Amino acid sequence: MRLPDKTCTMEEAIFGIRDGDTVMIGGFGVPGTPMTLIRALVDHGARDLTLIKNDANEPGMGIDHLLQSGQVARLITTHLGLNSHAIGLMNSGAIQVEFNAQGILAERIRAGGAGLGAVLSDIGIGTELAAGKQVVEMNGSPYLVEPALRADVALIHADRADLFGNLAYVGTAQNFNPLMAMAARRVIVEAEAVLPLGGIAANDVHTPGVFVDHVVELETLSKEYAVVQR
Amino acid sequence: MRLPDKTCTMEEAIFGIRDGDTVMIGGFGVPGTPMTLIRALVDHGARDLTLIKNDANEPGMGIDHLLQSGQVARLITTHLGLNSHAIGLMNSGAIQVEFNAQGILAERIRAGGAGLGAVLSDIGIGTELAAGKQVVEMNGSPYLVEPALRADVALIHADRADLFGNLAYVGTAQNFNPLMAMAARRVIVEAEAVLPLGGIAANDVHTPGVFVDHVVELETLSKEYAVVQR
Amino acid sequence: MVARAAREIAPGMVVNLGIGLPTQVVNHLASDFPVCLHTENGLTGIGPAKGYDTADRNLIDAGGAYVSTVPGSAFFDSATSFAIVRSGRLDLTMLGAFEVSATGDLANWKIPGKFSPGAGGGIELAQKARRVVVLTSHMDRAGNPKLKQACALPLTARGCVERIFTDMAVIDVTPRGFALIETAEGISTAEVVRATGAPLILPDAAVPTF
Amino acid sequence: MVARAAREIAPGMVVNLGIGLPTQVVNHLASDFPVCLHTENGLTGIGPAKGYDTADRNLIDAGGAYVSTVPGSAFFDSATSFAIVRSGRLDLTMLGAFEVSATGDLANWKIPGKFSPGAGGGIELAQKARRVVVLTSHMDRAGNPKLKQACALPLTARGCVERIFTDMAVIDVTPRGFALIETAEGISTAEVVRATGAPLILPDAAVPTF
Repeated sequence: MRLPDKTCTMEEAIFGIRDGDTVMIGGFGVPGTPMTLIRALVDHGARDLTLIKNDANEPGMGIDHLLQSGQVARLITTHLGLNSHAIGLMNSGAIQVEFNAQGILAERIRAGGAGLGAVLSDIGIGTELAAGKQVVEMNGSPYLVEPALRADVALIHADRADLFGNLAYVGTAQNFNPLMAMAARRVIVEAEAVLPLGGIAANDVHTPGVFVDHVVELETLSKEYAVVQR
Repeated sequence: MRLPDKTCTMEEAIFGIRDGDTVMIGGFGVPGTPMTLIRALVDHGARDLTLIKNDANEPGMGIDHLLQSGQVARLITTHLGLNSHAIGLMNSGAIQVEFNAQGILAERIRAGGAGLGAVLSDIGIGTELAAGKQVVEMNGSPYLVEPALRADVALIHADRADLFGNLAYVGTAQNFNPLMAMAARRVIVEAEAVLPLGGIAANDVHTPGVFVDHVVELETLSKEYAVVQR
Repeated sequence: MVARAAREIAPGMVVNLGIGLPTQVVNHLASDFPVCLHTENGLTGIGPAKGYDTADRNLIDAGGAYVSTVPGSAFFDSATSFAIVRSGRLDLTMLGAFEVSATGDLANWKIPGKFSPGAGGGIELAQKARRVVVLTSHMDRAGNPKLKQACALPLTARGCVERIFTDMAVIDVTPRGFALIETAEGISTAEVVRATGAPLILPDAAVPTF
Repeated sequence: MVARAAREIAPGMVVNLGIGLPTQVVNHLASDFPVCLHTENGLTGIGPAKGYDTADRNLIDAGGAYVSTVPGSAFFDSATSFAIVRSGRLDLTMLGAFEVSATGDLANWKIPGKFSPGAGGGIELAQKARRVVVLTSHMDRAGNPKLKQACALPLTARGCVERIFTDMAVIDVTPRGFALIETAEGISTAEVVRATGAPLILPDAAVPTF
């Protein structure tokens, strides 16, 4: 037995994203944001997208390109504080925004990736974040039902991938990537390096390749990946 | 800032386990089973324990010592197939056994470690495993409420620990250890090697040390850790 | 029958082979066949079995057998392992059976009063793998059919089984019940019909053998 | 006040310092002080801040500032990061505030119609850290008290705040309401009472200063 090869070109990877798709995009700030896959999705042009991403990056960077190009109908996120452009689109009604507590967004995505229906949590009970949510009593205490999130596509940034799609991340670039890499029907990875099978030791794999469908090696790292001077 | 040192002796680590405690114990078969901590718990003598463990090991090995010594009142598990002694105790009513689907046991423990109330799952719907479980309707479909599990103490086996309690596992010895290491009020680790701070690279840590309370270095590996010839 | 079942594995699949007969399927895969074998105790990329003399004490499959890795193997915890199963990343699982019903119900974990060691990971494999096939003897030790109109034993999962490989035949579970696909060399259709505890849909043409 | 707040950190604690004023607390900890700093984007063991010239592009805190590691740091994903918070492994968090009520309610994430960028990780920090303290100016820019009988703004979490550090005072939230613990050097008790929007329980003895 040998493990299958999942490497492909950027065009093959991004092909097949459709208008109306739900797209998970890794990253917390710059680290872990798949800047190149995002640019490819802009070039691809799919519209009416629902994005699931921790934050909206900053104006002129990351998913802001998708907001600028008008491809986004809806954004499920935790915080837009660094992107005034995104807040403007939200306030004008040009995009619909759903805010989640950050760890609850993480758990909803993970639940999708784990084939669960939902998690029950007490986070936000007694605040406006609980408004409209289904409540379940368990042992006499109320819990909010936080439904699992799945996506049609996940765009993932990894430090290293092997041919099978085993992934390793570095630093705080991990964040939502390992969770989203479990939770989409099709998982597309951009990796700073693609290694032969065995190039990532079995004990050091962060995301097992079984979750991954396509691996694209980054030839260059654009300026967007670099340290941001504010 | 420096990270605190959590190393201690076996006696200090095991001290304070009480009659009636719920104790999670890592391992799937031999790999990852904290054989030395289990022996220390036998010597300690706490009784009326509820154990949470994937399996009951084999007769004369691992948690079978705690069953033999009569310290166990209740066992939450997935499979006892390799321990006829445990099955005998169950059938005679000497211990109470609760079976869980294996991945659901994993998720219930993880939910405890993640501070959630429960997960909703469709596993076992339409079978006798669903009997007596709370059902929640979500988007017109029924889900079983699988309540989070937490414990007073978790006994964990790691390949390596650093002084702060960051852990790394090898091979299939990972199994339930990383989950249980999140889900107990007091987490006790036996490690085959204890390294200085920084001895496990930050990107290679499987269990962050914040979850861990006590680290004990194993001086020798008893015969129970070795390859089992059947 | 094990060799025949091995042909069920298509290139590129992620496969979990249950304890017992299914484990032997691996012996019928070529060394360069592109497949990812999963074991629920936390490994993708199972390599050949190991003897006691060369075994790694930390490297077993879910049945407790000593195994090896291949280039590109990955280890993970039990939550991740079943996330693979429940989220639909398992293309195929091969399981043993006590009983299979004509609607694809599977009973393979409990015989009340006799055998109840717990279901382990079997429930999730049966319920969530994209394709569930069963490898089993056609009849139990007492000579009773294992393929029945309805299961008498507690179910592992409902309506999950798509195909059954036995020592006598390959049988599909269809919307109209069991359908005979192939017979073992030397076994007649009539013998399979007699050994099956529910009606069997027969093909119009001759039945292929394996 | 930041230096005073830093004394709130006991040896061995796991601490999350919120964005803004709390981040500065780290500058008042000795280099050998035993503490574990957590940031919710996936790091335990935050080291000193980094300038742009020496920064690692993959190493930021939750506020987007470039940071470093210490020996024993660990990286993890966002689910694990909030598992630490929600399961009670965070001994202390220091947060900013728009308003704090006399019952410990905290509002720090939304001003309807004006400011609503989302709560990020703030809800879980406020609701689940074992001890929540607030660092804030005593009054807002318009000169209105931030410490009030009840919050007017949407809440981050109810009854979570135990202690408040301001430029004027250290105030505890007690079952009977706000209690003055210390005043800043040069600030009188009367001034604190006037600047606080709810009754203030005064100590019987002289009020210590910081």
